[in-house]
Amino acid sequence: MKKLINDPKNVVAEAVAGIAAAHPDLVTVSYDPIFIVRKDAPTPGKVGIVSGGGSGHEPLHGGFVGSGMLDAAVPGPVFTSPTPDPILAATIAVNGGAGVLHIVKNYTGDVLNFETAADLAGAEDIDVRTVIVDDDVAVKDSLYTAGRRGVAGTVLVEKIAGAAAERGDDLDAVAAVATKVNAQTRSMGVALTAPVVPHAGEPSFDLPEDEIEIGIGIHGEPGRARIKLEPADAIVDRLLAPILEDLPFASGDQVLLFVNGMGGTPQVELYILFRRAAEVLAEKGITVSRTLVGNFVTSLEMQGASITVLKLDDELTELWDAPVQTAALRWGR
Amino acid sequence: MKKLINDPKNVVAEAVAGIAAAHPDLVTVSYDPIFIVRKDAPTPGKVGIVSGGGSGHEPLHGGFVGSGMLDAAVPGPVFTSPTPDPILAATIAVNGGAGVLHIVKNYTGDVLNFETAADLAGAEDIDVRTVIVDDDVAVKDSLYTAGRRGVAGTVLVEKIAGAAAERGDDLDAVAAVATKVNAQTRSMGVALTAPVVPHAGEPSFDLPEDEIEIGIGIHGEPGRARIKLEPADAIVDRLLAPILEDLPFASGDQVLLFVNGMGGTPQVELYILFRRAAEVLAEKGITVSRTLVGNFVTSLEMQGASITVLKLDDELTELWDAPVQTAALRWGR
Amino acid sequence: MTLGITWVTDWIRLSARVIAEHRVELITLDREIGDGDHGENLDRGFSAVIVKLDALPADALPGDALKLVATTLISTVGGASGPLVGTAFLKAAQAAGKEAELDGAAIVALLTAARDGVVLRGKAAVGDKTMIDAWSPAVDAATAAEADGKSEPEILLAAADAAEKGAESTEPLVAHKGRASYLGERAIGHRDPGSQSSALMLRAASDAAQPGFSLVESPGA
Amino acid sequence: MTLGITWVTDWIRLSARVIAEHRVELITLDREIGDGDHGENLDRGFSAVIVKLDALPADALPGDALKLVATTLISTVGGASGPLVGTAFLKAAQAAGKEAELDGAAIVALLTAARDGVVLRGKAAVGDKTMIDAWSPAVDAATAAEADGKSEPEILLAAADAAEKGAESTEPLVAHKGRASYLGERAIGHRDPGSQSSALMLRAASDAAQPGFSLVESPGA
Ligand SMILES: Nc1ncnc2c1ncn2[C@@H]1O[C@H](COP(=O)(O)OP(=O)(O)O)[C@@H](O)[C@H]1O
Ligand SMILES: Nc1ncnc2c1ncn2[C@@H]1O[C@H](COP(=O)(O)OP(=O)(O)O)[C@@H](O)[C@H]1O
Ligand SMILES: [Mg+2]
Ligand SMILES: [Mg+2]
Ligand SMILES: [Mg+2]
Ligand SMILES: [Mg+2]
Repeated sequence: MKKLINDPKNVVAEAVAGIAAAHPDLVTVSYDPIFIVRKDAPTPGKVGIVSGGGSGHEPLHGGFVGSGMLDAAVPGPVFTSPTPDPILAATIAVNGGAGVLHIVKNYTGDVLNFETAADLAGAEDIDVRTVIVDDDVAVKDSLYTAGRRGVAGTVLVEKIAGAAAERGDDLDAVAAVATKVNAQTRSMGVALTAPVVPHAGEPSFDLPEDEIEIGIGIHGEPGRARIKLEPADAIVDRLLAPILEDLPFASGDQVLLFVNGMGGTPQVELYILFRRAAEVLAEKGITVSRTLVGNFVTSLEMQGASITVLKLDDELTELWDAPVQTAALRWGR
Repeated sequence: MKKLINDPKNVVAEAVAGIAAAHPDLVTVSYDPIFIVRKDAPTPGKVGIVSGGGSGHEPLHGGFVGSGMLDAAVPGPVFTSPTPDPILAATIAVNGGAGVLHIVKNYTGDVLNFETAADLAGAEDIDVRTVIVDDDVAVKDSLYTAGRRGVAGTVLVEKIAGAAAERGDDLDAVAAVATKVNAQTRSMGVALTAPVVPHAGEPSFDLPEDEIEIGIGIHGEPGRARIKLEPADAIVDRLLAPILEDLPFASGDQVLLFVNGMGGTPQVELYILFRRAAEVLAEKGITVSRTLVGNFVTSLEMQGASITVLKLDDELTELWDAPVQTAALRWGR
Repeated sequence: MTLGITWVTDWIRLSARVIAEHRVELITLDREIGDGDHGENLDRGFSAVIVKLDALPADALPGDALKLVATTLISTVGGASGPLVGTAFLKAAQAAGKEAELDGAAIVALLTAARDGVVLRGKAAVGDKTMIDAWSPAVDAATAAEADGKSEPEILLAAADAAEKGAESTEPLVAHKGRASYLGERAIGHRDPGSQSSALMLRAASDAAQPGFSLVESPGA
Repeated sequence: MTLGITWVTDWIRLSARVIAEHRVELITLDREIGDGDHGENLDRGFSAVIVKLDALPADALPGDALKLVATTLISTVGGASGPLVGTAFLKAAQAAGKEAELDGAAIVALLTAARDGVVLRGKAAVGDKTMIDAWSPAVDAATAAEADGKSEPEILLAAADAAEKGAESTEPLVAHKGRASYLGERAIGHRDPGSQSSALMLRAASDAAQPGFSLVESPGA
């Protein structure tokens, strides 16, 4: 394992210090407990939005702190949910009196730790609402699983909820729009290699030189199925089919198409995937009216990608287009 | 070698098609010959700016086409300079009557092919000026080398020259500011792994599990020296020392600090490097007044990073801050 | 022979040591069907516990020590196991109440409360391939041993043996909770890391209770 | 025995074949001290040349064919070798002029013009570890052979032999031009890929000129 790190125990603290040094115009950082907060937090009267989860998925979530998106991000250790303490501290820091929305990816650890923090925040008279993101169609949502995972769709939920909060929606409304985005978003991913967690020092799973994992998570969990490497177009078809079937997406739909890199895949490859995905959607009469391509929800240096489709309506489109000023997503003014 | 591609011969054409599908608001694409051009090109009366080079460095250059930066990007095959034909075609496409600036990274192939294209454009009465970027301090600029390479500093030259052209500077002035940025920029990089070129199918060089290459290029060339893996802070010190010494940078300087990922390095690591680099500059009395962190000039899936320092003055700072609307760099309006 | 604060602090210190020793094993188990952090998570938590334990007042009760473990784990472990193992210790602390000495019935009550706390938080049942597969048989075995009039060390030994078997029993299962549930059939053949760490902690509880136990040369090491 | 259009087109076709056959070898050489694309670059260029060659009019002159190679390589190869090898063929075409048959002196002039063109574009001298290290000895050997009154096939054979030795001679050198110059001392011990491909092309020129040469069973293959 080769990494550009110092002591593996200091990875998150040092990275957060780097974020503070790199984006002083956008964020302020708390080191004990660790969280990243909008420079001007709290915004009086605005619903605060907090997200978080294990580190190793950057720019998620710290790269999305700023005007029009998150008020705070709480990075746990690599691939490990943060504990309630920093979540509570971040929640207090961003509470501008209009309550706080927790956006939580659906993993047992994240859900339980955010739940505890929300209880503790409630005890301090902060109104907290929680929206769970579970967009990954690779996982069956049944009694016999922990439910679907939250993956790349989280970015879309955070952006759109952030825009709703920024325009002054109240806590119920912001939670409602976040819930709607999650309900209309589906994702699925593929991995060509496994990530290497700094404290583990070896790849999270072993994958032969000619095989890939389909239906991968973002924490180095193996996927749902292991298959032989295929051409990019065939892989896109495999990822898109369950996505489109699940919602279901239909001819005439307007969608946001998001091709997300898992960290170690070159951008040329992401665009090759995007090309095919757009082609398939066009064939089905689905209009790609908004797009996103890049490394937004990563799994350290894992090679791979995920495809996310969000069914848009006028409200979601308007909120997507609204200005956002964060380290990793930025447009408008 | 595992890659999310179809036929290796189609990598560039398919990626460019993906760029067209993903960014229809920003760019238009020509397929024969291949180049990417601003949607509204040419802009009458504005100096056109064209850059290009081998593919595999994305988002360089296609991700920087748009208002406030490049008018066109010409991607060659992976790691191979484009031929004069597409460069000429792009030059013609962006000529709004005020002439065209070619921004060329200093590699023999890039220089020769752009030179031929410039000659051919001259024959068509287009006024072309060329600025060669050579910011890599790993390579000695002497009679006995092809001179310094152009690496991550290219982004800074393209951004600032683009802003100058956008505000209406004439060709001489745009060329002059581009030359100035290059003169005030120094970079150096490190690689932990080698990239795998699609047509080659194996890593560009072999690097043992405990060694790294210092002074790396962006085409999978081995570096200047191979050393044992060190902690991130020690590596930053190694990269920064020759950069600071070379210009030289001195106490009291205002600089832009740019930590660039080579494609396969997780963002946490880039921020760990940034943290240390900012610390070292602060110790030396150098003020980091502008920052950039991320994968901007990559070498496919290579793990590694480079550090770039640009000495700022008021003009350069103002041009850096000016609005830019491209796929990969975006702020202001 | 009832068990008091010495047993509790020995149990905690021994757990910390055993978790540290099995850190890589737990990471490896979690790599196979999870995300490879379980050993790191618990080791981080117990390292923090050990530091805090030194500051425990001399007159602390078993419940105080268990509560300290609970709050420290909750605020340092994170992940799924932080809140779950934390809750186990929190409920155990509540069950211990203000007692200075715990007899067999109290120990059974303590283990039962711990198990029930995890079930309440995590909603897992036996057979879901989680730490409950270690905790539940341990509680059952302890209950039976106590009903049979066994001594406190014997009760804890029965619990530890049952927890170990319980951890083993997760190997052929498909997981229905936690990260391993994403894997479906692919989880079969792998032991659940949380059941393994729970078995280690319950073994530490038993070892620390055996006559003649000394932390310096721990029989579990 | 002068050489005409058949020699030129045989030379080109044989070059294309030999480059394709040595594609991986040239990539490997370039991986070691460059960026691993030289074989791919030239193969892409010569594949395009072969397609265009089929459209060459029946009455084409050597200069026409050489110019076609030049423009096609320039517009399809890219990298450093595209403009350089393209220029070599462009200057060779100009040297061939409107002649239908080339005698020894014309062949020497052609090779000299090619070499000088590369020097003009690339500014490399002998010993800089570039394709010039193949071209220059080839020109010198051809010049000497012609002065000795050797036949055209003999002149080209001398050039090919010298080019091969020249390519070999790059191995112990530090590079002063091109990508390998970034490596400093680390380039020592590796053959320059461009000198190797140039030697292959000059060998093809010679093979195609030998009496009895037929493309179907090429002696160089
Ligand atoms: N709902 C649940 N109920 C009980 N135990 C659970 C539950 N979910 C997960 N676990 C336990 O937690 C263990 C994983 O802990 P850990 O790896 O530290 O957290 P994470 O899964 O967040 O990475 C699993 O092996 C399992 O025993
Ligand atoms: N200035 C130069 N003069 C002559 N030959 C050169 C020069 N620079 C490079 N070359 C030749 O070009 C070869 C590399 O070609 P190629 O790999 O196709 O291009 P690139 O270096 O752009 O990847 C080198 O091996 C060398 O022989
Ligand atoms: Mg975890
Ligand atoms: Mg090249
Ligand atoms: Mg885990
Ligand atoms: Mg090359």
